Amino acid sequence: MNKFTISGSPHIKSDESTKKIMYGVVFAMVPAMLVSIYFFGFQAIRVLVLASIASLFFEWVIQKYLIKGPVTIDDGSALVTAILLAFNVPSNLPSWMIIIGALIAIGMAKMSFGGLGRNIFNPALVARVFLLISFPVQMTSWPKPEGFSIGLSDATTGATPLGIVKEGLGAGKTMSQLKPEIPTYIQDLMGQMGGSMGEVSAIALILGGLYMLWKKIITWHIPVAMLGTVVVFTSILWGIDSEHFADPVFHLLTGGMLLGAIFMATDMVSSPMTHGGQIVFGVGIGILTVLIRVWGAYPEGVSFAILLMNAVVPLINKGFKPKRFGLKPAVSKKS
Amino acid sequence: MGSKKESNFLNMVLTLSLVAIIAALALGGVYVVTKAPIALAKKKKLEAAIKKVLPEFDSISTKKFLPPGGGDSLTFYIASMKGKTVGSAIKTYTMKGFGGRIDIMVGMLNDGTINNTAVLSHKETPGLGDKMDIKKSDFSVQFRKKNPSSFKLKVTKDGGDVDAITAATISSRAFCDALTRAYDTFESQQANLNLDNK
Amino acid sequence: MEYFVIIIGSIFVSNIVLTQFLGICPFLGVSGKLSTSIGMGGAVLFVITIATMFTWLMQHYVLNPLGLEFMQTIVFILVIAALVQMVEIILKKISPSLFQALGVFLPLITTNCAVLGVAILTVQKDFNLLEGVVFAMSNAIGFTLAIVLFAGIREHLDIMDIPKQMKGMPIALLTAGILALAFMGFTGLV
Amino acid sequence: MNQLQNFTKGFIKENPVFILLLGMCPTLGVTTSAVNGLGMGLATTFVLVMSNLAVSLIKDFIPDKVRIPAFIVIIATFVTIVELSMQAYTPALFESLGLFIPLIVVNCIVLGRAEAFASKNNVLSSIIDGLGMGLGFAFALTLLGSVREFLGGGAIFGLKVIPGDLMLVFVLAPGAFIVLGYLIAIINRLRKA
Repeated sequence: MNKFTISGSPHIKSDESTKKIMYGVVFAMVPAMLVSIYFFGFQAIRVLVLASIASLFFEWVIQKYLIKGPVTIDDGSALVTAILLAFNVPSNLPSWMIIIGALIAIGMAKMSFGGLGRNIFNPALVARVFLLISFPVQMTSWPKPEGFSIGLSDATTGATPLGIVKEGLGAGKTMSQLKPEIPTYIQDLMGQMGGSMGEVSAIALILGGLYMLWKKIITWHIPVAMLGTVVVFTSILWGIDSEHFADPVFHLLTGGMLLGAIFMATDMVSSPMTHGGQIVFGVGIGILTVLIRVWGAYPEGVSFAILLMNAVVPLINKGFKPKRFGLKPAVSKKS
Repeated sequence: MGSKKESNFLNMVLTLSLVAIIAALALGGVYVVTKAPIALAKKKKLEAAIKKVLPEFDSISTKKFLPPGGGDSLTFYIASMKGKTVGSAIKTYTMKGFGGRIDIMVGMLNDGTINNTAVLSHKETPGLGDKMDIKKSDFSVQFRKKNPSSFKLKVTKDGGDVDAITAATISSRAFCDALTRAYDTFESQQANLNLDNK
Repeated sequence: MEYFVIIIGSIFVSNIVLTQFLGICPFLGVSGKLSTSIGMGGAVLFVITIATMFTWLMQHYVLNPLGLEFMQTIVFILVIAALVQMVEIILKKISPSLFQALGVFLPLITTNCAVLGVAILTVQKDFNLLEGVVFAMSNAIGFTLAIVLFAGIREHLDIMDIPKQMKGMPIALLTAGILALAFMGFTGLV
Repeated sequence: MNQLQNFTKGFIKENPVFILLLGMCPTLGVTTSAVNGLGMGLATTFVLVMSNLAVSLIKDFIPDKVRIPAFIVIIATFVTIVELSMQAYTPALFESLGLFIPLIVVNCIVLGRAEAFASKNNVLSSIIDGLGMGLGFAFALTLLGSVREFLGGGAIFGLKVIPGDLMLVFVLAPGAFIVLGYLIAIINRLRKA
């Protein structure tokens, strides 16, 4: 084993820098957290707390008793996964399902691969897709954001804007007929729309993204490539037929688009190493997202698209590896 | 014995032919033996589906009609009791299922009222779309004794009278589509069905 | 449009490996390295297309007219086995370079259930000859896509420190599972 | 090796699925329920035993060069016999196993045992080997089917243990890979202990 000379991304040199980055991400998620608590009330706190406790607990148990290695639950990575998981589910999801989600994210998607830095797929997204396919009813009953409430009783539920458009177009309606049913762009920006906890407010997410850019936790390449592709692709469709395709602004502001572009596609473990690779990665996510949103059976495609492109990352990294002088472009000179 | 046969050309051809002949004979034998039971099993399945969707009958005649909207022809099993028609079991289909084609047997009384339905084959998602099967949920019960002339074969979301399966609107729509195809064909072929309407 | 549905459907929506579970053995066995997986994909593409063509002709011009449909399995496997042999011999003569690239994979293909599976599915789905060939090629492309993606991931996993209980087959299966999860996003695309 | 060891090796020590990692397509494809897994396992067992028997009987008459084609014909014959019989007598199971019944013919276990064992051993040993391997395969498929059926629908062998659906993903394609992956990991660990 020459694991000391070759290792996958990210090339983290010390625990301290991991910690700094991870807690930076947590801090960047605070605005979105506050918005979700404001709109979904006590339920949002329940989901956030439960996801965090469960994720940290599973990480601790697995590191201590199954892998029998050092316990690193204080490096913040499990907390980031937990908050992202909470952001990706409806606020009224039953507690036991949140715990299952945490087990899948930490136990299956992260620890089975050996822990932080080795996972191929974004843990929170694996858990989200797992939950979506396992519990389709509960994962698609979105409580309406109605301002802070202390109650734990079921809030009224409604569809997400994407769901309304997909259903409506599927039933043969046109975009102008659907206009009154979907929220205005101002509401999208603030967060007054049905959806997963963390994805509702565009402003809060953008604030977090700007903070991470400023702190150099992320670079602009992936989000800009991804969002740019979505804008171009949907503009073309919208330009061809504005009655049967939603406009680009709608696509940008609704669903998990911004949450995915800013916080999940940029996850440095499961994204490409070079900037060139990151742009290819972002463009791929953008194209797949629009394909699934417009023609697929699921109204939202961001999480599927990111997972699919996660699988392509090893190939992208190969293609964009800085070539060493004199090395033939042969493919199989490993091990 | 003990040592293997040499691999010369004659040997190889002979052995292979012999093996092939024995295999063919064995297969032919098994085919003859199982032919009748296989036909019976298929007939039983079809009969069970027809029985499920229609009132009691003693004889059946089969006819095929093209649906007015185009597409493959539908098979009508027109059932009668003591010389009087009691209804038709229509083998209908839809291509609009989540997993593609769905085949459904619909029993229609002489006035077009749906007596009962039975899903013959589908590839819908387990736990969601497969709830159209009576074994999985009561979804299909709502169609019993409803006449499509007054009961709109559309899900409530599209302005119809059908309560869709939770989180499986596509499958529910497909189910309605298959039933509509059967009903439309039934209506358009009234003259050729020779039903005892009175 | 018809062909478009067949192509997208077989490559993405019901990917032969990740949703139909055909060709799992080479998918897990030959996906250790990127170069071999590409070679395997090419060989499968080649054989599946020819095999489907021949078995389709057998079915429609020999088995159906003679009422021998029940002999389908035995006839198809013999056609495939013979074809693989022939392809091997012909390739060796005509194109030694192609033979070098695909040769080692050819014997493995006889027992690749994707080949027999696609041949049978083509008959079951009532495709005409051209549709059948398009269907076969798309499935082979779907197979290649899955195995190449997977080989990339496995080369990457090789240099990772995987927990020892998960090393080898378990982590490969788990990765395939998550990949299958991601492919579910394509549901309903056509 | 005595016959008892010969019989039991297929269950644990050389289990075709968990240890030898053969026959993965039907293993993943049909195990949406315990009954399907068991049905597929038994069908494969029949083919294994019969083809092992036939191969060991005629092994001395077959020239080496046409060995494999002859084996394939023999196996395909028994597969077709299973196909026809299931269609006649267990039509429901035949339908739910679908494509994977004819595909027994390309199951590496069957040809593998014919080539590696039956063509070198006497009739009795070959039958016992086929039986042991087949039942080991059936055991693995039933176990996998039970786990998936339970996690996915809260039932075992069709009997509801927990009301309602559990995690649907386990009866779908991804669940097959995930459950088998973890089962093999657990078995690897148990073997080392």
